[in-house]
Amino acid sequence: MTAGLSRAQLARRVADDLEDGWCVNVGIGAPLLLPEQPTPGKEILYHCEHGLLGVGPAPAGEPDPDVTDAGKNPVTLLDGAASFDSSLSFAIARGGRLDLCVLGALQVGENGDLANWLVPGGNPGVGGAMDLAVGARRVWVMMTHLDKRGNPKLRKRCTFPLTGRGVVDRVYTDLAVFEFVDGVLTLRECAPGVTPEDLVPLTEATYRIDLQTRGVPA
Amino acid sequence: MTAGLSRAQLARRVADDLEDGWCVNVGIGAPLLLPEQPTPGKEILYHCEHGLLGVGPAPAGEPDPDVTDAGKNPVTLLDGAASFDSSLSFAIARGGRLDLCVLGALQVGENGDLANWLVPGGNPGVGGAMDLAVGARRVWVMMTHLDKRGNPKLRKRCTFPLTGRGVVDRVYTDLAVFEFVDGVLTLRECAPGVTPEDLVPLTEATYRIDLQTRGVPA
Amino acid sequence: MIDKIRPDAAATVDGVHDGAVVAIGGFGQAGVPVDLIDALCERDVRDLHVIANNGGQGLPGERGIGRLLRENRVRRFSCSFPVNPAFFERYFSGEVEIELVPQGTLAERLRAGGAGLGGFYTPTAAGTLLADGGFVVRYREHGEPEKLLPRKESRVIDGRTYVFESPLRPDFALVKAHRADRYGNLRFRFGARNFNPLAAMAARTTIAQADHVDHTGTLDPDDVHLPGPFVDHVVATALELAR
Amino acid sequence: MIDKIRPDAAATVDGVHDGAVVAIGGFGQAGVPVDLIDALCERDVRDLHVIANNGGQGLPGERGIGRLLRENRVRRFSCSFPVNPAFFERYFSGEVEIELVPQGTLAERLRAGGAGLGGFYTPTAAGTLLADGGFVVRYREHGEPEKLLPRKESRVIDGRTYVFESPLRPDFALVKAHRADRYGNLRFRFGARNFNPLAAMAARTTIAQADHVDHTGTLDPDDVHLPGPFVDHVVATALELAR
Repeated sequence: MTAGLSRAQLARRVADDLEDGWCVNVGIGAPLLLPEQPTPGKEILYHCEHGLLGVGPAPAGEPDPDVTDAGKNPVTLLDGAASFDSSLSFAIARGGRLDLCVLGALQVGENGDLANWLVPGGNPGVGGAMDLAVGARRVWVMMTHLDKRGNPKLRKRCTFPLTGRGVVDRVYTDLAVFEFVDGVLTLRECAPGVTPEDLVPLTEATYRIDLQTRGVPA
Repeated sequence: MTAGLSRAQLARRVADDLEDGWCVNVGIGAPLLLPEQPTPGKEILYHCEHGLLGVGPAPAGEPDPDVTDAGKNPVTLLDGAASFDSSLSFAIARGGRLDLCVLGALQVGENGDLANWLVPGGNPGVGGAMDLAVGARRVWVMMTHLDKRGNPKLRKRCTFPLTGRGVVDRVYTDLAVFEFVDGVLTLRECAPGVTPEDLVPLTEATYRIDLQTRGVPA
Repeated sequence: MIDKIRPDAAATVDGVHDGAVVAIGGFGQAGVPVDLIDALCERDVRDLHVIANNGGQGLPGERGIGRLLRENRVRRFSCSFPVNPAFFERYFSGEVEIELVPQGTLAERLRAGGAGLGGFYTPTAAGTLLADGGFVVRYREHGEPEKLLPRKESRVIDGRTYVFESPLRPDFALVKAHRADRYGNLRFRFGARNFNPLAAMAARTTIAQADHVDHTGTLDPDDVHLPGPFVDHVVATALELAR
Repeated sequence: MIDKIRPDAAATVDGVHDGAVVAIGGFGQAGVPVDLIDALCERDVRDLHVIANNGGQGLPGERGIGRLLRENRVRRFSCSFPVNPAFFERYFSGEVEIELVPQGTLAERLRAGGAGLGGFYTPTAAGTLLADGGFVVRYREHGEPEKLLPRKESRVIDGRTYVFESPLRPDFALVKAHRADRYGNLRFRFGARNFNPLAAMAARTTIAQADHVDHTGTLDPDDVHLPGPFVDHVVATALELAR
């Protein structure tokens, strides 16, 4: 099966669901593509964990070494931007002032558990993911549907060390959109060219199907 | 006995013992007279608990309502001044970055206990005294030797509710200077016209006498 | 588009209900959101649990906390320095309950609430009436103690005694800033900062009055003292409206 | 007279001893005190316990934390994101011990140390390997685990599980500021602020390098991001010296 969204298309798809005025943290990996997406008619304040708010796309000209995203890539500061130290930055997160955080994931459990910081035996590095996962009002995951070896990342239970328990609200993959509805993992949408049947062998987690019709932006 | 220092003379006496470069919190009451004292050759950074550092004497002209000391009196901001919120202000105090705080007192025990926030049955109000008492590197008390009813304020044990236990390092009264030397209350100096014998009936606390000769400034 | 600027103080305090927990910034006269407090009084809100450092003595026209107390809108007052006859009268007659908190602990409890922490240990007040318990929280009508502060949990860490303190999460914060922009970014002036950023962080809904409200421009990112996500509504103070 | 400005970086790090606990500011390339770290390496200091968010990958010339790791000056590394081959190599071969701390917890532990608190409860990491214990703190030479993280104390507060975290009190902090004055008042620039003020607050002795050091004037009080009492020594970075 070759259908499915590219990374940029996935970012576009997630950006489409953001709401005007939201304060949104973007974690390392694919979520860092979000500030690159235009959101006409909606003003989004992007938050970077180390202490920046109001972050925009990569600069057209000379990058400023003091203005980077959480992945250390050069970005820009937009209207309304603010800078602060890392303790205030995580106060914003744990204190419930983030409307959303978008994180990458290694695995998501059908119980909403998130694993995104350690492949057993691999190189450890947790960053701010655990703070964001427990603090933000909503946690959306943006990930490939399968891992590099072709294993499903949506699992009955995560087998990798957890980032947070029962924290995930939605999962956007290259193949589909899932949402936890009253705690139950629910398939909401398939990517263009993908059918619910296609997902069955690619998804270990149990889920309900309750599709919402909405156009995927071009 | 009519000898003894006025409030201004007492402030002068305390100011004389400050060391160049010290960061000094001044509590409400008599300690607020300290920033009025010139300290030639010594630069003192006065800290006010609500969030100011580098406070100087009352302004000659129009007062600025946003620049007050802990007693809400108008002051000025000197070179090197900084403003910050109250949590950072008390981080300076509890974090050990105050070289000294100077507090008023109702009673001081011979064990170094300090009582300065409540006369039993009276109006309560603790302010920042408890934080300052436990946090500053040194705690000096500035008080009258006797209370309004003529009772000694230097006691065997405080009878009023405590501000902090064993926190006092020195006591400057209108009649004498005491210091805790290896935990033992020690008379260091008598005010002009006061003899050690004069102090005996005016002091309930037990103390050693180990006078240091130093001139009291005019 | 993000625009937190509201036309008048009344529009900002509209949601504050009877019985709400309200944190209010200010120290002495500096940084007290007097216009917001006036608006609250005009809405006739009652039974408030007010969290504020001072009793509000000395403000011109006895505005500020003093007005809330005088008009009997406060059932519980969390503070460090409630010095104001309007308070003491009501405290000793049992009309108002007090939670007396050392100033640094009050600041830190608000910050802990704002930072989503579950509590912290502070050396402040260890071995005193405010930690060992017994302080009179509420009197009966006739001046006998009705409710005493219970003993607080304490713990010895590295040989020193610390007291456990819990976070404060007020329903609302009323704060005063010097400058604000439409994102709710705030900047304070000198000693008027004090508890304002902390109250704003702690509250579920934060209402700010500012001397200067920039409707089009924004603050420089490095000049922001408190970022917009902690602020829900901004109104210009009478000062600016008058110009 | 207060004057914390020192002539060169070497003069500021003179007191840092072998085995010291050193907190270092910076996130990625932003706000890393590279000149101070170079001065430390030139003093040949060893066996450091370094507290810093990142592993220091990507700095030009592999300066910063990467240099300390590469030159084997670190025995223990407290961090959230140690991504750097120079670190992982030494971690898996048992040369360096890790204390892996979620980023927000690391920030808060430094702040708690600086604020004189005894510890705090955070919801972060509850129910994970970093709180329940078992994470490998140190390997043996041959790649078997030698030391595991013990289970952390936790507590249910209002129905939610929180983990107890203790304050960090490093011997020294190395920080990078944008502007500094002779009082040690610091101002940072955009994302270069990050852990710098927190490291400075926490340490017993704080050493700052600044791009712009004002020898005569001072910062405006409201422009100070970190007040001077938290800073002991200030030196101009090579940037300024070069001009």
